[in-house]
Amino acid sequence: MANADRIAGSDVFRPNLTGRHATGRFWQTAFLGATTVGILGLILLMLNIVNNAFGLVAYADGEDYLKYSPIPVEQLATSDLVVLLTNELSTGAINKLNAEQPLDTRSRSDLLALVFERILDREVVASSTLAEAVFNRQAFEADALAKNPDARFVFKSWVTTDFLTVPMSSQALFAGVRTAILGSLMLIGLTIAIALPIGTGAAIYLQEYADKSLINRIIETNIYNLAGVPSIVYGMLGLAVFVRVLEPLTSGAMFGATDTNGRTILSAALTMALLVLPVIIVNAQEALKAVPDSLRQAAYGVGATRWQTIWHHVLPQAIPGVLTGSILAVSRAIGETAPLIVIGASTFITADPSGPFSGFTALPIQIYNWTVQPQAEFRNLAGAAILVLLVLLLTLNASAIILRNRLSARRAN
Amino acid sequence: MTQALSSLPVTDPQDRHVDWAARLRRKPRPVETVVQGLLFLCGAISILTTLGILLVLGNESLAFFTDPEVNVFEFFTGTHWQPQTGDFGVWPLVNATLMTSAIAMVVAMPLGIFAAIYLSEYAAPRAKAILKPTLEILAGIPTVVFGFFALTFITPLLRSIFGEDTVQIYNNASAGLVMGLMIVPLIASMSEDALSAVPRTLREGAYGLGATKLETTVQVVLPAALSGLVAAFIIGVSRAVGETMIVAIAAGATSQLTFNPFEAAETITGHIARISGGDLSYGSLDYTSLFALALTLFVITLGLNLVSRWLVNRFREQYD
Amino acid sequence: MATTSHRLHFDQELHDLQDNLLRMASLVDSAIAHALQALADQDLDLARQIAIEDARINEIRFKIEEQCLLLIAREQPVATDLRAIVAALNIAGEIERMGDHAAGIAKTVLRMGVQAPIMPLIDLNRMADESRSMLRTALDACVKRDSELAQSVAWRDDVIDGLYQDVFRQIVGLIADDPAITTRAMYLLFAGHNLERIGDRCVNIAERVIFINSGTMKELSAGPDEHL
Amino acid sequence: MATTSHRLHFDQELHDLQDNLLRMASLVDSAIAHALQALADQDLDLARQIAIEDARINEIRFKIEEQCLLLIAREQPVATDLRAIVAALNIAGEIERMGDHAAGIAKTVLRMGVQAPIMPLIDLNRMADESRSMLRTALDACVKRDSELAQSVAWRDDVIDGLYQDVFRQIVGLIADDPAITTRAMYLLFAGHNLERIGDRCVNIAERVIFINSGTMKELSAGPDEHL
Amino acid sequence: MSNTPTLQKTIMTDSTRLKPLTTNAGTASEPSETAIAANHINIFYGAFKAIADVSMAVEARKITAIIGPSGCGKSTMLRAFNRMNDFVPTARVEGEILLHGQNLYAPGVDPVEVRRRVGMVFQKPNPFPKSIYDNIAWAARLNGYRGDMDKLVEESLRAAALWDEVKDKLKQSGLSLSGGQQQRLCIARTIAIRPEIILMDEPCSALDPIATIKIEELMQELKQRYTIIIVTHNMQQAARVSDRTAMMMLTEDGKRSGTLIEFDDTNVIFTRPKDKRTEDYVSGRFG
Amino acid sequence: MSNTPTLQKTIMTDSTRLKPLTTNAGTASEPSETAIAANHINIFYGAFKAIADVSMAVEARKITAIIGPSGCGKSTMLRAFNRMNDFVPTARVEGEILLHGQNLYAPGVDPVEVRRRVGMVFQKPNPFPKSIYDNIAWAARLNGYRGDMDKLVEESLRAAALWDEVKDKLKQSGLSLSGGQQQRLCIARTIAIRPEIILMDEPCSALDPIATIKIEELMQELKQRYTIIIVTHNMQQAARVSDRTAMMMLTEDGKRSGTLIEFDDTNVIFTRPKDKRTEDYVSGRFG
Ligand SMILES: Nc1ncnc2c1ncn2[C@@H]1O[C@H](COP(=O)(O)OP(=O)(O)OP(=O)(O)O)[C@@H](O)[C@H]1O
Ligand SMILES: Nc1ncnc2c1ncn2[C@@H]1O[C@H](COP(=O)(O)OP(=O)(O)OP(=O)(O)O)[C@@H](O)[C@H]1O
Ligand SMILES: [Mg+2]
Ligand SMILES: [Mg+2]
Ligand SMILES: O=P([O-])([O-])[O-]
Repeated sequence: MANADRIAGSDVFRPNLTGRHATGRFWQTAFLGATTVGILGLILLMLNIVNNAFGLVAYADGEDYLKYSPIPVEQLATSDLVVLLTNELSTGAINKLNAEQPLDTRSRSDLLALVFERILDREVVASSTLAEAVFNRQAFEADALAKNPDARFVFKSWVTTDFLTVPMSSQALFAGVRTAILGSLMLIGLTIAIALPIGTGAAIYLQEYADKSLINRIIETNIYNLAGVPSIVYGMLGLAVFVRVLEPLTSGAMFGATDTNGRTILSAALTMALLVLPVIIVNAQEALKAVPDSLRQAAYGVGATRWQTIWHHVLPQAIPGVLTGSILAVSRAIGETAPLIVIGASTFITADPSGPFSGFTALPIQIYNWTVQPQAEFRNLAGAAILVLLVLLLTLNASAIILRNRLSARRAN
Repeated sequence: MTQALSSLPVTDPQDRHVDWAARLRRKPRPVETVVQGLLFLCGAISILTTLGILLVLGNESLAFFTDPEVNVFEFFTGTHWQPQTGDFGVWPLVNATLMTSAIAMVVAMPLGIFAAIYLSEYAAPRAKAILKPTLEILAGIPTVVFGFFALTFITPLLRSIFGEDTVQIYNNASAGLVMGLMIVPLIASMSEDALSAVPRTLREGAYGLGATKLETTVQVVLPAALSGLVAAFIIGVSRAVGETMIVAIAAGATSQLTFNPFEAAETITGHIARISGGDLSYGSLDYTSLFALALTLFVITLGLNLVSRWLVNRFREQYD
Repeated sequence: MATTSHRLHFDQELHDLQDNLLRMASLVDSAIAHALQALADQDLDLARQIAIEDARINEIRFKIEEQCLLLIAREQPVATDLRAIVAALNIAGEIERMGDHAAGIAKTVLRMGVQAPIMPLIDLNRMADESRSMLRTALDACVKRDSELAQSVAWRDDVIDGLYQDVFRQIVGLIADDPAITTRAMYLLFAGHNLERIGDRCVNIAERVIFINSGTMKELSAGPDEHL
Repeated sequence: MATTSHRLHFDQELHDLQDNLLRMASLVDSAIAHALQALADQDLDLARQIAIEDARINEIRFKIEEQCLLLIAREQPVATDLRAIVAALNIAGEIERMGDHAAGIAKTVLRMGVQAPIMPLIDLNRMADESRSMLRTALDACVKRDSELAQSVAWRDDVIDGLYQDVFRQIVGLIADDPAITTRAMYLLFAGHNLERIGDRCVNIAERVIFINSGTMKELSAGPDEHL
Repeated sequence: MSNTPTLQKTIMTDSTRLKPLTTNAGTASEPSETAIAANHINIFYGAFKAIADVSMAVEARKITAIIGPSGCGKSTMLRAFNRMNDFVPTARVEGEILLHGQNLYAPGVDPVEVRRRVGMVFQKPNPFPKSIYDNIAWAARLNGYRGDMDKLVEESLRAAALWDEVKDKLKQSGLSLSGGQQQRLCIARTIAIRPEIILMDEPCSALDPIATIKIEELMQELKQRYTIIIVTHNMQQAARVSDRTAMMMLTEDGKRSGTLIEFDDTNVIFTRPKDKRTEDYVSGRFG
Repeated sequence: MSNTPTLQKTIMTDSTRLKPLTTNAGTASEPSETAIAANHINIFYGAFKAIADVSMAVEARKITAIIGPSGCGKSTMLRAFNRMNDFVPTARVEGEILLHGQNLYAPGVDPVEVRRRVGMVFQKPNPFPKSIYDNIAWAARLNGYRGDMDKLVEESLRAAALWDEVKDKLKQSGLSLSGGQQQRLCIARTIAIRPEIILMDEPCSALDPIATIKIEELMQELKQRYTIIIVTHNMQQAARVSDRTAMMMLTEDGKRSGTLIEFDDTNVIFTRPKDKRTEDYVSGRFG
């Protein structure tokens, strides 16, 4: 500033702009750094999952294939595989398999898997991560061969269509997540069905009807606090109430089901519903709060009743917010593990869940179980299952966003 | 205009035959009553939930504490938790819980707030439009995934840095660090909301007085958003304390009172998850002890929530 | 005011104000005519009628003043609107005083009673005709916001002044001839003076019209008492 | 205006406006005094001086009008403030016309030239004194917003009117005695007429003062031309 | 310009009747009909008395403005006329509001019905997020309108001086309009349910001067058929549009309740108010 | 009352000089000093030209009002004077703003320093959520103020006519004040860093009439030391407070850029504007 000294009184100020700008730049870097660390964490996490979901597998058969077939079983025709299985497995086992799906209608890969698993007793010798497979292949192969000189090596993607469509197995090579996916989907569907209407209703009550009476204030505070209660505590509640006390209802005994105890999808869904309810209510309340009061006044001012006002104006305005808030809350439930562990979701189950009263497993439970297994191949399975879970989650979130955009687009005109 | 106006019928106030009292009389509206009742029931369910939690936890805890094998005093002061041997001292579990939470907050708080500041004050709109959802994706990732990450990445990393002898396979440090990473987006998101909620006019006021961006941010915007930041912190702590899967996977299954983060030590939540995951018979001491632990957890998190709410209200009063 | 105005209501009121000015002027116009007629015919009834009429004119003047006051208080006029209202205030005052002048002539008639005039009223009638015409033109200029028309009014005042000078000289002559008629002659002189003043006031109105348009007051005449 | 006002700035301006009115009145006051003096002493220089002074008074009048216009345009006055400003507009007009009357007398002096007066000016001087006093009282009432004081001004106008009647009769008598002085006598009569009109205008000012206070115009005199 | 009467023409006409100012409220001589009347109204928020003993008879087919300093209870008073205060849980009204002799606060009176008869236009334009058409049709339908809806919509929009601007886009959202248009839409919506009285709480305070003048012009049209009560902070607006003005102020007894201190023709209030406080307020002086 | 000059007294005094109206801007004869000047300013938001070729020389120690219809670029123009537009990423300024001959938009000029010299008061009062004391002390300290802080705070508050109202509660939050007090606090805060020019963007539009008049009175005080530029929607306000008025309007070439159409003494603008559009605008007519 050329004529700065002309300004009266400016001599009492020494702005030191250079220093201040330098400090500013330093801290800006720090802020950017923190953000980068956060993003980096996410990237590492993803890489780690991918790293585990793919890799080299060393496997060996417990039985030599030559005992059953002159050529490697992989080269057998589909019909030969059926014959092989029928011959080698016990009648009971064959009947059970046929009950699930008749052998002759099964796909070739399905049959091959059965042969490997049941007849050849194929097992993993060692399993590597993607990084190992790429950067450290020799060492890995040497290690594996040291364990089992018959080991054969294959590069495997642990996420395959088989992985998605076959049920659970104790053999890592043949394990799939179909039951877990179905369990998760049913659980989440039921949870939405229970929690969404109740949550929205409660939010409407609190936002539109409740005066400042004691009971309403208690409800509000209570909901806020419930939102902060750890999920495992809900698990305990579910265990004590839904699994034990309400067993006749949740096991389906009241409706004639006989084969299960209280550890059913219904129990889990009820628990999950209670868990997400406070969040849904708070979200829905926010959505309702965002509807300007002027809109209500407008409706009242032309002689509308309270419910007419809510139903015709407030809810349509709030519904995109309510729905997205709810779906996001519920989609979080799809990853919730602790309460399911507590109420005792089965960890090993091969049968698809058949309805609300059946026992079930869920994706996060599978992941947890595989993660805590000491063998490396189960980590690979966990990685694959995580990928599936994340995709499911992303789908739910994306659908929530699409839904919101659709609804708000419709509302705009 | 006048033309149109006069063609529009209006209630004729001159009409002496109208019974105005009847016209204005209240009409019954059954729908209104029924709907309101139903909605109230929905709201009341939350009360039932709390009552349920209190009843269940209280009831079973009572059974636990009245068991001849258990000593309430020992529960709150004991330094050994060994159900098999009848040792029910909660401190090892609480200690591990606090340690993992503390590590988590040390990671999450600066990272979260710094990231929030960057997003809200510095990032160009386009960068923010990408970064914020990315962080929110991180917040939406199930905790079991973080547990997996802790066990399969952070633990090996720590071990390769500090040596396999120092760092056990299961350890609190790994669990805490990952928990911190998990909480970063939560805190960043909540803090960013709080910062963004500070009216633009306040920033303009500061700039208008010749403040630099940093001065505006740190000395004007941050204090104005303080209530939100504190709330974010406390919610973060509460989340860490109640977090189960990461510790269940990465922190280990040995309950021991240790202050070494590289050792395994089971947390409250981890213990509940591990024990309840197995087969246990209803009514056994193992079973009821879990409820006593859950009650402890519930009280801690409830306390944190109440404090956060109180703080938020207090600050809001001061600044509104 | 030719724009598409968004203050229709206000414009309507300005218009009403103008109408009221015109009505008032029209009353004064006939009052002058009647006054001269009464003077010519020694019509005492007509003269009395004019006095009554004058009271009404005064009343209208205060009504218009009140209208202006209300318009200022309620509509916060600025610029041309404000000048037009302030001008209306002034113009109403001028017209009212013209009415007083007509009434003054009428009173002269009453004072003189039924006596034959001491001289023919030719010049006085010409003064009256001229001043009435000036009044109409001035109001016309006002309605049309026509500065040139207003300017022309000012020039015409010279005619009246000239006539008045003639009347003055004539009367002095008459008195010199016959001092007995002094009082009556002076009454006639006052009638002339009144008409001269009416002309001056028309010039004042014209000045206000130019003021409305230009925003500045410009004196078109050197003042009313130039010839006294 | 005795309240703690929150429009100090505006009040200051109203005050300035009042001051300007007072200044203008004070100029007119001395103009009247000088006019009578010039008449008595046949002081042509003084008479010319008054004419020059009158131009200044006219100027001030338009300045005050502009002030009023600005105040209305800029401050949106209502109620008493507005009435005071509109009254100021009117009062400035009245004072200006008083100045004209004083100038009228001065012109009479110039027309008559250095001739001895045809009669003693006692009555005219009394009229002048009375009208000057009325002017002061009227302005005082205006400043003090004192309706009673204003009322008293109106009553005093009768004194002036009475004096004017006397002057009129005296002059008619003088002309009857000596028709040769008719012209000069008429000039004197016009001087009296001017003073009489000054009195009327003081009454008008008084009316405005009452208007400021009460909000309604009440005519305190039956009009200026009662005696013509 | 060409049809402006000039002196020449005027002189021809006999009528020398003074044209009254159209803003002039009916003079006292004209018998005035009361549309709605407050009778010793007290309004409380909890223990706080916001309105103390206000009585006022609002004349039919006139615009009545309520003015007064902030917080003196103008909005509270206005909302008492159609029981909008019912939505404030702590609010309590004592005294009577009489509409056709019926006390709106009598037990058994349906506030929903009251609000239909006494419509309201708010400070911020608040059209429903529906089409322009539905904004008007909704309320009419709600109140059981059985006639030709298209006609009603058109008439209401015409009455609100909005028809020409929107007739080609009735299906567009009401929110797509400008602020001033939105406010006129809200007025149209209110008109559509045929109230007798229209309450307006600072209807122009969110609008720019152009839109404000349009709404003011509209009000002048509307008062031919409706009784309008308007609350405004803007004294100039009250002066411009209203026929009658109610001046409210806080009592000076330390309780700070709002009370009516002067209620008269707007002409009187703005040129010669009787109360010193009114004078101070309208001339921008206080205290 | 007692010291009001009466005629008697006045006549005694010799001076018959006309008292000028104090609102009167300096007459043309008085040499005027330019405090800040815009020189062929164009402002763009992206490709949209919001301001087209505006030049205006703002006189020192005068109040300059910028008026004009909504959206004509008043705020944009005002914010150009202290580079507040820097915060709008799409905004771009062409032309010069000269402060003591120095172009504020020249490369190398530090906008932070510019904003200290050209202070700003905003539409909504925006005190910092700090104590009243710190609201003022903060910026002064930031800018390296070396003097007695208590004194500076007191002086600034006095200058903003707020001292008496807050002197006993300097430690209270600035947010605890009323709207009008908050706005005066913001003015005090600006004064404290001794700017030469104070920009005000509709500083009273969020305030009630009483608070508005107080701020207006304050501005009259301040102009003895500061140059003030105020944007206002309220024509009456511009008329009341300003010495000079700049009338802006959209160009009629379809591009809808804002431009300066008349810039003159406020007296002239409100009694005899030269431009027909100004006349229409100030008298509430448009079109
Ligand atoms: N819902 C409410 N609860 C409690 N007090 C209230 C409520 N609404 C208004 N008040 C109080 O009642 C008094 C009158 O308020 P009201 O809004 O009627 O005033 P107003 O004259 O309309 O003011 P403004 O001009 O600011 O709109 C105020 O003291 C206000 O604080
Ligand atoms: N940040 C921005 N980005 C893009 N365009 C803008 C921005 N700010 C303003 N404009 C546009 O620039 C033009 C001028 O806006 P500005 O806010 O300066 O007008 P204004 O005269 O202050 O209006 P108002 O009286 O409503 O405050 C408008 O057309 C506006 O839409
Ligand atoms: Mg209000
Ligand atoms: Mg703006
Ligand atoms: O009313 P005057 O003729 O004396 O000006």
